[in-house]
Amino acid sequence: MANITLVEAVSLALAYELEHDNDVVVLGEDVGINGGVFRATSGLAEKFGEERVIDTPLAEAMIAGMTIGMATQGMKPVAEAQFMGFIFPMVEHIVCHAARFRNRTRGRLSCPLVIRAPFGGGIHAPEHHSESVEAIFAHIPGIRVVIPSSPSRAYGLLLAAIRDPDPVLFLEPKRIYRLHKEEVIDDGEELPLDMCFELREGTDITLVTWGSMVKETLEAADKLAERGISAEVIDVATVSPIDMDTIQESVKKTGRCVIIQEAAKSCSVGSEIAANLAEHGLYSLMAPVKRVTGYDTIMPLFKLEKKYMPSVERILKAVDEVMEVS
Amino acid sequence: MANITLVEAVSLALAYELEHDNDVVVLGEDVGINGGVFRATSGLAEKFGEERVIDTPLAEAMIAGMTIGMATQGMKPVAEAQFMGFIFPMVEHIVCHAARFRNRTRGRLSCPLVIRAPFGGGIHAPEHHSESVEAIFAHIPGIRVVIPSSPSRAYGLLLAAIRDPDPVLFLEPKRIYRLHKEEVIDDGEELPLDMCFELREGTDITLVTWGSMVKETLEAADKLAERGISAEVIDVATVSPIDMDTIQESVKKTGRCVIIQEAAKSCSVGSEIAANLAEHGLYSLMAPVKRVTGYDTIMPLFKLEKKYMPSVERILKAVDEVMEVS
Amino acid sequence: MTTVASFNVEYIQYLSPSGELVGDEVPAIAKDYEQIKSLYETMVLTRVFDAKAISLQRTGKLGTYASSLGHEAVHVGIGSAMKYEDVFAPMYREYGVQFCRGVKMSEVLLYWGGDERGSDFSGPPHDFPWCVPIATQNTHAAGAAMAFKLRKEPRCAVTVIGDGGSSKGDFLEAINAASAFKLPMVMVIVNNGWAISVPRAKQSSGETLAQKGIAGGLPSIQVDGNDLFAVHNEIKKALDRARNGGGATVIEAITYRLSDHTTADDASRYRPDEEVENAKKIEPISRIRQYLMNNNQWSVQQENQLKEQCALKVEAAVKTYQNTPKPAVTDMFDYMFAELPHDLAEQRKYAEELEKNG
Amino acid sequence: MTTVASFNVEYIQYLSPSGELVGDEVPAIAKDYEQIKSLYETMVLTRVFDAKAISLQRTGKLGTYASSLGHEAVHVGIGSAMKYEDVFAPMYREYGVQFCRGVKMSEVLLYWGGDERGSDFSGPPHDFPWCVPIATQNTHAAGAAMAFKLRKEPRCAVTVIGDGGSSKGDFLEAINAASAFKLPMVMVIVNNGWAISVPRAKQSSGETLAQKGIAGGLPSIQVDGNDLFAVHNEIKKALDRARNGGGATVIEAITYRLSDHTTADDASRYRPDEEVENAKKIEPISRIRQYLMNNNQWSVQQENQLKEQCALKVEAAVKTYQNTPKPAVTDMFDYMFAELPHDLAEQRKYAEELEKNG
Ligand SMILES: Cc1ncc(C[n+]2csc(CCOP(=O)(O)OP(=O)(O)O)c2C)c(N)n1
Ligand SMILES: Cc1ncc(C[n+]2csc(CCOP(=O)(O)OP(=O)(O)O)c2C)c(N)n1
Ligand SMILES: [Mg+2]
Ligand SMILES: [Mg+2]
Repeated sequence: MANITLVEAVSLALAYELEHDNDVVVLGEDVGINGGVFRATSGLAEKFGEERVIDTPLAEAMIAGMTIGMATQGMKPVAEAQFMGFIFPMVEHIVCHAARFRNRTRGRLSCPLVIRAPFGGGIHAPEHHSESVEAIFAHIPGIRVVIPSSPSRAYGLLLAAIRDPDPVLFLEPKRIYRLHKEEVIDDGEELPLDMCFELREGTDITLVTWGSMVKETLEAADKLAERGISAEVIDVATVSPIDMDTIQESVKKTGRCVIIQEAAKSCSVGSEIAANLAEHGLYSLMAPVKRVTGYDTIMPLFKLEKKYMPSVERILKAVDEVMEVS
Repeated sequence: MANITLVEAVSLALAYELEHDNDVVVLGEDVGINGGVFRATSGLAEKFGEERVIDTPLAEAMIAGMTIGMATQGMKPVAEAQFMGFIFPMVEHIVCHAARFRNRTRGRLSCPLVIRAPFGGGIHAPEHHSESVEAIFAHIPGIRVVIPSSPSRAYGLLLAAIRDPDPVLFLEPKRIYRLHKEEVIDDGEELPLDMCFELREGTDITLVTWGSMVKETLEAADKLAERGISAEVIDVATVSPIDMDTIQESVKKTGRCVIIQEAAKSCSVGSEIAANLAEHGLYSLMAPVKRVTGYDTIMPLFKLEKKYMPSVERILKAVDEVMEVS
Repeated sequence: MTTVASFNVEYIQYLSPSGELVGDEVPAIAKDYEQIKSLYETMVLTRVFDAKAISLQRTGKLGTYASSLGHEAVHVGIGSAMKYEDVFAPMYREYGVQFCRGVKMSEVLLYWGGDERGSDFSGPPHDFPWCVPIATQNTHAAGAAMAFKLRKEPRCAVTVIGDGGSSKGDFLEAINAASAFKLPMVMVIVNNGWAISVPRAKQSSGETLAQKGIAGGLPSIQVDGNDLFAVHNEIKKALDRARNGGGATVIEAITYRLSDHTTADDASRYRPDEEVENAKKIEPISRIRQYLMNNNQWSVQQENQLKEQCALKVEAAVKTYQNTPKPAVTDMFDYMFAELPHDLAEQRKYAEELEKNG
Repeated sequence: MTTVASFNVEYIQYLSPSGELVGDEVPAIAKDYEQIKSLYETMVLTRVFDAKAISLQRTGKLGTYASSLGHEAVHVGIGSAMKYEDVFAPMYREYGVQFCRGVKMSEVLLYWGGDERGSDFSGPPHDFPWCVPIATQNTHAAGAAMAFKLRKEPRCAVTVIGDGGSSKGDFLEAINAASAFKLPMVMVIVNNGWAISVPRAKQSSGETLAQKGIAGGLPSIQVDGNDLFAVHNEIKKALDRARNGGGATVIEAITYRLSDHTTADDASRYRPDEEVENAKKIEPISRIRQYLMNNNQWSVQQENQLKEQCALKVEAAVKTYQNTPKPAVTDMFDYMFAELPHDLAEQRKYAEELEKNG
């Protein structure tokens, strides 16, 4: 039992699986002796050796392609994209192969692999280090997309991702990598890959979010509580597949829904959730759905990044608008 | 004035711009003497020479990167991705550069380029030749995504795309490349890049679609008319940015909406349209929105592709469900 | 100015177009007539199959098909040099390799007939299926080779790429990976002169394509790809080296695409007839037959028998293909994940009901 | 077996670490003391700037910054060999090149200070801005070179890549493009030994990185990247050749990253101190000073004056940077498209009102 941060929980889960499953290897740029640029693989190369924790040449398509090749031959590789902004050279391999080998070969070959990537803004990073493009992958059939938002969920979901017989994109909200510590029991217990987490019960409105925006959303819920508004907060966690049942149930109860995401608005995960409500939750809705999102602009360099990202204030404003309707 | 097919309209627009603007060049795999695998560039190399219509080595990232490089230096390149299934190696360049140079340099450099790609299924093509992943690009800020669905719209929209000072992804619905002929006046008149086309007026329900699904949707509208149901049919045409005003107006009138797309369902263009209705059209809606889409599965090889793609029957079934509600 | 590195690219040919041994060295295979005959039979079978597949396509009984006409020596040369436990990562036209490895003709037809079950084939279960996104198979092969290396298994990955595909980053990154990790791997560039309508000369002004391997410091050679002996022998040497920890090799096999790119292509639009006529004169099958005949190992009668047998086998394969029951609609869903997620289960149900009522 | 192609990689150095001319050939620049002095001044300015930028970052006045310490000869060597009308496609640390081309220090600071306006810089308006996605700049340069070639302009594209980046497909595809289209282009591999924590040896087991150019049949050489004369002279030669239709060149410049990768990195985690100490002994600035002094072209007094001038210039740049007014919220929207689409206009309005009321 240890009090650890989200990024430490990532390391812990990796260490657990490296220890218990010889087929697991970790690979990527700087994941070895440097322990990853965020220290997510810190200490692993020392402990498990350079054949289990592999520094690769700088070539993301190659990393993805080799990861797939290894996975089809029975290994369980966990690759790292150093930042989500550098995942794009992997897209062809993820879309055309990782997501397809099982289907293409009618189950003969499969891709039990994980691609990890830190994502999101808010840490004053340089260009291309703050992207949130989970929607691109959530649109792609055949790959799971998982986003933890606390140390214990990071631990349990990453274990499940590694053990899952199919490819999982595991996106780590780097802004909250070290936000707070939580007790995590290193018992190898995994969490389900197809379930929302209800972080807070409420009756007046449902706030749906994931990743680092869970922080602002919970803060907004606190503020709302002060004003007598009871907000239910749902961490989607598995943005593909989305556990819409839990969200629909909640909206049935509250009649109102605000969706909060850092990513750009159009054709996003938030769009899917809102669309689903328009299809299946229309009679629950007492007010229009609202989305609080990043703008449909390029994530700005850091002087303006705070203006881009949804704030507590923006969430409250949206809630106010939705609550006004009766 | 000529009676031509959609793919001929593409050639015609390319020829027009090659003729009238020396900065325009066409490049890609097999676009030269072969005239493209669908003959979209047929005759252009002969007419304009190999320096204007350029066969490239087989490397899509290179094609995209060079296209961007040329565009920043004042040319207006029109690149071809041979099939949308092969656009993935271009994604890094499209997302990180084509979409960003203007913003990144505060207007100093820009990317007046077009990337054309035939897309969609239904032609009994091999694996990876039938993808519809417009949503990936519609999610990306900084790039327009345009999809014509008739010869005259192909001509006018492609001209506009080439002349537009910003990057445009121009997706050609190959299943209807040769579906029917239309009179197209080769007068260099462009069509707007931010407007839906209302293909059919109606009062009972709004059918929203784009690309080759316009065919099935119009057929469904005919069938509905026989049954006394008056369907308005909207061709979105510019899936980024989407002209939501026209769609909202229509739904305000009809109170009902079915969205039809060939692409997979989750986090798609259809999701965005439905989400927008949940946000801004709730009070217009007399029934839940319905999406008729490809499944969230891999586009199957051709023995099953028809089962994957929305059919007239599926559209009618959805309309029936929506009309039932009163 | 000091020279810090020097490289040569050698060209290897043992058997001339007229079926004569050339050069001083005689590879072991040249004296193993039983093996030659067996490989010759596979080459002929591949060609008979190919012609049949094209005619099936022309009569609407098959989808687009990529012919292997003219590639029989490269393909059978590779397939015959590999061991079962090695892994093969193909592009889309290497039936000759696959027939050597146990893939059935009916499975090839199923694949091009638009049925995923073709890729659940009878070849080694670890072999990769056909790969359409060009060059991606090369890093998959590197990954497989990495798995073998990490598990200390004496296995190799063999992969192919076309002259066109050799321009794509994935191939070049795979060379680099093979170099960086010293992978047990053989990469064969099947240079057949054309990438659909784009001639080899437009892909690169490099003297050879083999020299792309020099980028990673890999042994890089050219072979006459219409010479079964050269292909078989050099692949075998490269595999032996790889199996013994010597790392990867790049082999450019020079051959010619005697057919259209696929049945959807019309090469006469862009390719001079004379070029094809000249290429026919150096095609790979007749020189083996000639060699066997020169050495009194083959007769006209045997040749006729073989042709007949091949036709029968191909007919049987076509029958199996045509008698394969249609795939079920639910197949679309059932292989997406090991366990069907909730949302897909709903979509599956909808599709199933649609099918029942439709 | 016939040899069908042969290649050598040569290594070029004119000035030894101790400031002596070595070898038989003496490049023109070695006798042009005025130019040497001017370039030396830029090298020193770059280094003074670099130290200041790091200290700004340490005190919270700048974001993450990528140091150029130790790269001054490569960078100034490139910048001084180029013409204004040529185009430069950098990665992220080539300030020395950019200072030669008119980019201001305050603009570099703006960029790393998190402000897009840094990329709307005073260098040639056709130059590319900093490029973070590794190696993508290489095909942009190829595209620019293609534009020059098509328009028959006597201009060249120059681009750089790191030892790490030389593994990525884009670089390799750019080499191939340069080869296929015979582009007026120079590609410089700045091999500084490390890609963050990954040493050069892990990128490839190839003897050199220059040999990656052989893949495309391009002239490919190695130079001492700490030798200003070698870099300047070889780039100039390559540019002349390119301008005269001779196509592209690949030049590997061997230098050393004396600093951490960026201010976000701690190289002591993975890199032995001795290696850095040894590298300091062959760093690029002192050997030029020594050369000038050996030839009675430079004095201690001049050196002190230069240091002072540099400090003043850097201070002035920092002031300009710090006095730059904040960007407006609406800047996020206003450069997305030449004309703001309807939906973005709405989002802009929302952001603007939020700002007013917030
Ligand atoms: C990434 C990608 N781009 C484009 C295509 C379309 N395409 C299929 S085959 C081919 C030409 C391949 O030529 P080559 O590599 O020489 O192999 P060959 O077909 O001659 O055996 C092209 C462009 C593809 N399949 N994948
Ligand atoms: C495509 C991509 N992948 C990863 C990164 C993260 N990253 C930034 S610099 C760097 C190392 C670059 O090393 P090298 O090419 O040797 O250049 P150097 O920094 O040493 O000058 C990495 C991995 C990136 N910027 N882009
Ligand atoms: Mg070829
Ligand atoms: Mg480096």
